[in-house]
Amino acid sequence: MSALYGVMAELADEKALLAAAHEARDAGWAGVEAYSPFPVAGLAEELEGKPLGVSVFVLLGGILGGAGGYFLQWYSAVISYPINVGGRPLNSWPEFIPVAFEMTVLFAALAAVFAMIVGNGLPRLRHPLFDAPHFDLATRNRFFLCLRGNVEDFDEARAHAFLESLEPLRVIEVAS
Amino acid sequence: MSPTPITRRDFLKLAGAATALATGACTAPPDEIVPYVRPRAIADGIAQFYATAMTMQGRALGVLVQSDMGRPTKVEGNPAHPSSLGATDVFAQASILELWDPARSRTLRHRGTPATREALVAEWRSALAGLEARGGEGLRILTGYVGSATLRAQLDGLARTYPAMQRHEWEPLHRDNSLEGARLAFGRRVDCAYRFDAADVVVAVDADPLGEGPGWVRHARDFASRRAPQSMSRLYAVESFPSITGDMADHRVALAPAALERWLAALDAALRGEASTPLPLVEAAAHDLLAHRGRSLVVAGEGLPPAAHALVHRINARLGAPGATVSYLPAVSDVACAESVAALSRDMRAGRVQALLILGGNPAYDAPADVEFGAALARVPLSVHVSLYEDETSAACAWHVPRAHYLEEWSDATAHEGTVSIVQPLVAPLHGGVSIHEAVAMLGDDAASPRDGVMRALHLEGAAWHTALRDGVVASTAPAPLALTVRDVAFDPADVADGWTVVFRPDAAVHGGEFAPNAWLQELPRPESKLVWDNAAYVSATSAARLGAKSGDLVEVARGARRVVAPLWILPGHADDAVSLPLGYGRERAGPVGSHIGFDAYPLRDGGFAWSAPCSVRKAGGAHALVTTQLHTRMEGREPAKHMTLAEALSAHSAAHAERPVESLYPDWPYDSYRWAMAIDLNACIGCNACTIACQSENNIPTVGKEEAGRGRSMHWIRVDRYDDGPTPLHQPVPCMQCEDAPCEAVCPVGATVHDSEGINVQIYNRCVGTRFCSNNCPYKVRRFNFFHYSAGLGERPVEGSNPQVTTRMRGVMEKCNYCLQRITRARLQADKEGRRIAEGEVVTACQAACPTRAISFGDLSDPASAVAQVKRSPRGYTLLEELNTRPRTTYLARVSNPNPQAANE
Amino acid sequence: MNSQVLRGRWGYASVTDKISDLVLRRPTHWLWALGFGIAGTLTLVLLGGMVWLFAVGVGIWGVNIPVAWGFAIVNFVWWIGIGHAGTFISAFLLLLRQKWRNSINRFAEAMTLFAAGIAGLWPVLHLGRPWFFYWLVPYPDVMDVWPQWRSPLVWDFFAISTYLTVSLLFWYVGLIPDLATLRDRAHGAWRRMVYGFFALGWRGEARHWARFESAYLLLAGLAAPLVISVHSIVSLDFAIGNTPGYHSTIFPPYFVAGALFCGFAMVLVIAIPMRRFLGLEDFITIRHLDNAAKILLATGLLVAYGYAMEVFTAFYSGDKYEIAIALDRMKGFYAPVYWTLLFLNVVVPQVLWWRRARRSVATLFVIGILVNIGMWLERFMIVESSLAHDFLPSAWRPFIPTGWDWAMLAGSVGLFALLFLAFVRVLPALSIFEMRELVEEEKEEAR
Amino acid sequence: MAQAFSARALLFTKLAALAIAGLLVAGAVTAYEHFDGPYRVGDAPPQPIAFSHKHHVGDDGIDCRFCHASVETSSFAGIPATQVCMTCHSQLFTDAPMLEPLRQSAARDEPLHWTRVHRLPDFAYFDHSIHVRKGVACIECHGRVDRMPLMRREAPLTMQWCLDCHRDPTPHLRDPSRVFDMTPSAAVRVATGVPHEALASRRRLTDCSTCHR
Repeated sequence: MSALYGVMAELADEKALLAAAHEARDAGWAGVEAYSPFPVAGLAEELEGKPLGVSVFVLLGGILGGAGGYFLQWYSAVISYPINVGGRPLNSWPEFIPVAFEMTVLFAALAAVFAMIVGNGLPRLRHPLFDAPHFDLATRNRFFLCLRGNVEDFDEARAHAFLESLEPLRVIEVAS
Repeated sequence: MSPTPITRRDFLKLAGAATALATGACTAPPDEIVPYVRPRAIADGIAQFYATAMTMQGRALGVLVQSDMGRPTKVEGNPAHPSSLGATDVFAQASILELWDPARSRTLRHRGTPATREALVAEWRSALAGLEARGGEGLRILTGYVGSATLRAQLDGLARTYPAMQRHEWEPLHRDNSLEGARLAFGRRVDCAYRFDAADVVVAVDADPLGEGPGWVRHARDFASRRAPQSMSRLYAVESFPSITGDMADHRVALAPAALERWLAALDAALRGEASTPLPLVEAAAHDLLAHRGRSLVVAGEGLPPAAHALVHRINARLGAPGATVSYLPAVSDVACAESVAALSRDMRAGRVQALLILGGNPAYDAPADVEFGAALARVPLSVHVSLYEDETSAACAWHVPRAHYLEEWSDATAHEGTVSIVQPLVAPLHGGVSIHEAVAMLGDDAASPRDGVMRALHLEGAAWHTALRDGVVASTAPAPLALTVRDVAFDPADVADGWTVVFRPDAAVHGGEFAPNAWLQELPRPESKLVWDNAAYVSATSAARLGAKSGDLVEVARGARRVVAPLWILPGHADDAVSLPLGYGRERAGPVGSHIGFDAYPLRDGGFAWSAPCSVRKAGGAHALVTTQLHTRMEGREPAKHMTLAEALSAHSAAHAERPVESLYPDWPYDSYRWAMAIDLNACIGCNACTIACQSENNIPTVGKEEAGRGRSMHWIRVDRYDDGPTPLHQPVPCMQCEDAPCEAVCPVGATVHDSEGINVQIYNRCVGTRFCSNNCPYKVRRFNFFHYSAGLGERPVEGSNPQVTTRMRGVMEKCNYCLQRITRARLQADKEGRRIAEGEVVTACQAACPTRAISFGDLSDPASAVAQVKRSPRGYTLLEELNTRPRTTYLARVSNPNPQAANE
Repeated sequence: MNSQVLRGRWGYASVTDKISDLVLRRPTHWLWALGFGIAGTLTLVLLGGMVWLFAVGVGIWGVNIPVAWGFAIVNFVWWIGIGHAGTFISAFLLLLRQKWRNSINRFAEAMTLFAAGIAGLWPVLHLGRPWFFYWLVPYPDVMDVWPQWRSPLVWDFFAISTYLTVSLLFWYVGLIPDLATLRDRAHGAWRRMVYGFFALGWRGEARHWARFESAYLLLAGLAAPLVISVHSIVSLDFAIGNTPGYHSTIFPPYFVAGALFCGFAMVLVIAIPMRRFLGLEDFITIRHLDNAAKILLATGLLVAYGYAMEVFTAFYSGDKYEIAIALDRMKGFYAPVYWTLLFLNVVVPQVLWWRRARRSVATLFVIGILVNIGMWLERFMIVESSLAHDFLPSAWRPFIPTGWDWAMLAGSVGLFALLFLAFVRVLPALSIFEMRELVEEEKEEAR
Repeated sequence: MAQAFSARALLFTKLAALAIAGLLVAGAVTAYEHFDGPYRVGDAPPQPIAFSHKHHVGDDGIDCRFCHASVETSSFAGIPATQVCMTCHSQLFTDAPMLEPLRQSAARDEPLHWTRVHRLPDFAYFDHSIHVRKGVACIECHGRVDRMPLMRREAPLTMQWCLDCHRDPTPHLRDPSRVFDMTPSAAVRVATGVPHEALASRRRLTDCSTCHR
């Protein structure tokens, strides 16, 4: 354990980042984080910890919305206050479909966004990384590989050495 | 009425509402309960009905007036009254609005400034004192036709005190010609009472007995009773203006006035077997009349000259009509109006009139132009005018006395066939008006209370009085028919001069002008043209073409120096070379509603030419925006109003339209209790619009004003469509069809219009948000929308005068016919309390009650014996737009005409 | 060769700086100020109209009986249609992996959002008692009554609100990484905080990107059917009705095609001046305009087919009412409108068969405007002429718009412009991170 | 590069967020309170005369119909005319200051102005006579007036409340002869058994047109 958030290498492009992540994995580093200004294909797979899929939530949201939407209509039109509307049957199911469908989409979409934001631990307005020099470029044109300091037997010196071995633009210490 | 150009106040209202919301002041304002001081016999919330009578031109229509918490709210016909038999006309229906009209006169005025009754009486008495010496010479009294025995008695009383006093009579829509004609034929002035129920063949010459004039409501009922295919009468109409009678005729010819006289002469010749100038229909009519001796009738219109009337009397005598299809009774008046008013005017100008008392009427506006009555009035030192409104005559008189409405006064009246009925007040004068009787009493100091006066004049008291009061008629007061011998009078018809003839007609809504302040009538689509809020110069298409003018263009109608500029309207079925000018418009002082609209045709009208006169017509340049509620009067082959000949009607076999016509995708809804339904017989409907106004009165329907009506925003729940491209003009009343599979309901997002368990398509105003989808989806377009806050508009009844059983609708909600739900509810609760079902005929809708011809039947379809169920089984029955399978509860019976085969091949 | 998606040599840094500087550095141009002023004035007209409307009622419009639906509905259908192109671009083209989409989806989505928002305004203004609009929402009230679910207007309510919500989510999710960029590049504590707040503290960690991408893709997958459903449901407002001229099964696809048609027209009308004034010619290239024009042509042909089928089915059905309304449109009161819209929507787009027309900026701009007008007229024709000429001849009556009708229509256009002009000042008009992806892909291809 | 949010800024942001959320909730609650206004139950508005049903009904045992005479025949139960009060009060408490307004009313022939306690909107049509006829006791809606020194409203009179009974009237019904009895329906029905008045179908009773027109 150490007081550091981690040690971080600033890299020039997505290739370097991918390679670095790969090596870090081979070298058996734990708590590896990779930052890039746009999604880099295959990068997440190089890091441990498989992100929980958003799709499950979307499915659940959709089912909830659809079933709930239909139930609402059926209950209010058939059970709560049955009224003869233009001689139509109380449970006019074909005419209940559109609302049920819209509710499906609505809840599924909400679930997707919810899952993404919560899954990513957002909102997180303050973060140690934001104090790190050059990290503002992570949303522009720089790529970062960070070895977290909060893992078992983290050795700052080894981390430095490893990151230097990647020939980065520079190595940055991130205070926590 | 109109949305009243939005003032600053509305913005304040809005601001107020906003702040109210902001401050969360949503709790309702505390409202009060104000009980009586002395308990009343009748519990509040229960409607009472009182019998009285409404008099026009000296002849009365018996009515029953509904009173809620002591406030008159609705007029119904009096079934016991011979002129009504339970039905009413538009004027009686609209009289309730007249009663409540805030524009009615409220103050007694002397030369325009408020004055006291005492001051008036004092001045009058002193004036009379001066005249007494010479037996009251210089004292004149001007009335309309006097139908009230009480008034007659009072005037005779005055005449006894002032032997030299002179009485004058003036009715703008007088009957000088017919009464004079009777004098020529019989040696005395008599009125005719027609019996259309006894007539197999009727020939109406320039006459509209089914559409206007004394007794027309009864005439229409009698006529309709003979139009059922089983025993169908035949009607010939020869006229210049397409009247209701003409619309209902089996044969109709349109002729200019002069030609009408020739036609009549030809008919007479044909009847006498002489060779006559071949004119259309003459032969056929003559044969038909002769073939039905004793069961045929010829009716002459007021427009024909006295000699023509005399001729018609002779013809009827030859046809054996007297006693069978026509009977004669003492005339409403022995005075020839035109001469009488002319004489008065002459004397006034000559300064021979010191004191003039004008009881009702508005001569300064409607007297013959050539007598220049208004100007003459100025020469009278003391003139007193008693009238409902401060009108043109009030302005020209020294004194104006607000008159009590007929629903506020004690009096008596005479039916078209002579039966006497009592006029009783429903409410104390709202604006402190005095009845004519009180006025006369006041001036001729007669202490008796008006009620006693009536009792005395009718020689009624005790039980007899109370019976008469309850029934609305005094039993067996109808005079025995006069037996008269007809003299031979020479009749040489006016020779048909080429050039234009102007025809003066009472307006179908404002009549002679006395109803101009009435917004309901102003907005009533005229039967022939569907015009509202205006009158127009009606001509035929050919004549219009000759003028090179189209509907709306201004034309100038001139008689010598006197000229009137009027908007033209092309009327199918109008005679060529004639221009018809409805009277009663162009009023200067008819309140905020009736002033300065339309054009005044009276300036063209002389004592000598009361109904038609030669004139010149030319395009005046410019146009006037006329508003009609029906832009399209052709059926386009869709046959919304069906028509069949008598032969077809008799051969057709029952279509059983009462039962559901076609299969539906939807499972049937069970209707286990009542199944309300309506059937409208187009063969009976004469298009008189009584239903429209009755509905307006019953359901608190607002008017919208000319501009809004022009935008297609009239609010009538039952409109009467007119189609001109059928074999005969067709009238079709269209209320909500109460579809069982209602298209309107399915598309309302908030369920503001739904079905109730008795199958009524109800409109829940308080739930309506105003998407107007229902109206779009209504194939019959019977839904009406409050585009503005019409119910608060100009010319509306104050809330006290409206029906407390019907919600007044606010801006932004949809409304429509609901089969008079409030009446059904009243009956249901009553029956329910007594633990029984609603009896057949217990629920009568407002339109049904008003209809003179009983064209509308209404009732419970679940009872196969009910009248409506039987009517619906008629072979003539059909459903409007049946192919849409909306399964309406309201259906129609086809119109039938009974043409004369002989005429067909003429 | 000017047919690539990205013109010129751009790197991650330069592309980032270029687009973010539009927001962070670019000084206010006088033309922008002028446009903003005009749009603002028109918006005030709209607001004035609304005050008057709420004060006295919908009678200030030309609506009547039989034509109870007026401009409010016409404008509603028109605006919601315009919105559709944005979702189509961002969702469909994303699913179809059309990389040219990356440089136009952001402002197209903004267009969707604003158009749909304005569209949503009209049905409320349309009501006779707008203050009760919430009665279309199902909630347990003291009256124990519910919305009437069989009404297409209720479907509308759910469709529009869902569409608005999903579009907003989709747009916002796409914005998060760009907001982070702005946060990191903005000067001034406040701007950084505002952008930072909405960026939610985005850092661009690989696993975050993974979730981000799957969520984004799923949203696209949901938005695609949604956008189809929305205009289908809008079309049911008419097709469910029995009015001749409304009651037609072809309406849903016909309306969707029409929506994309005028939507893409609007994309052109916006993109062409924008790329010019913001100097985005390298990102929104002729290739983009060309593609948009092709879609415009295709959808235009679909719409033309719709018109043809409307007339064909009218006569083929033999229904006298349908035939009557078809003829009335050609010869009746509204014939001028009918023939004008046919010219604008069917004839004019045929120009786009020519490659040179598709690549002429001016031509496309003019066509875009004409098509928008044409499509508004089409909605007018459908809504008004049908109602003015239905079953009972006695009820026939034309609809004649009042000054307020026109004023409020103009006002809504002003509001749209106002929102858009504001948008390009405070948010990146193009998606920055997707442009970086584009740069990367172009590099790949270069190899 | 520094944080976009200093620690304090973050704190303030969070507080602000909390505040906004709180405000929304508070707003919603107060709004509900206000819009609930016309339906506020239980408060007794001031009256020109502090008329006590407790005294007249509870202590004196005067029948409801003595004052509310038309309750069995009309939609409107009827409010007693001044003279009805005077039938007794011309003899009793003739100089009670409390009754001054009553004497004034009688003397000046001017009606009293009571404050309405039970108020329905204009578009809701309620008919007393049919309810009484069908065995709906006064107390079902008006509560134990025999225990009310000042008249107050017991029931919310919301549509929901009306519907509760219209959907299932039976528990609220009793023998019509006992409707003016102040004992709760349950007790009465133990005594007299369940009434078998012919009731309209539930469908009829929940028709919109039953109360609105």
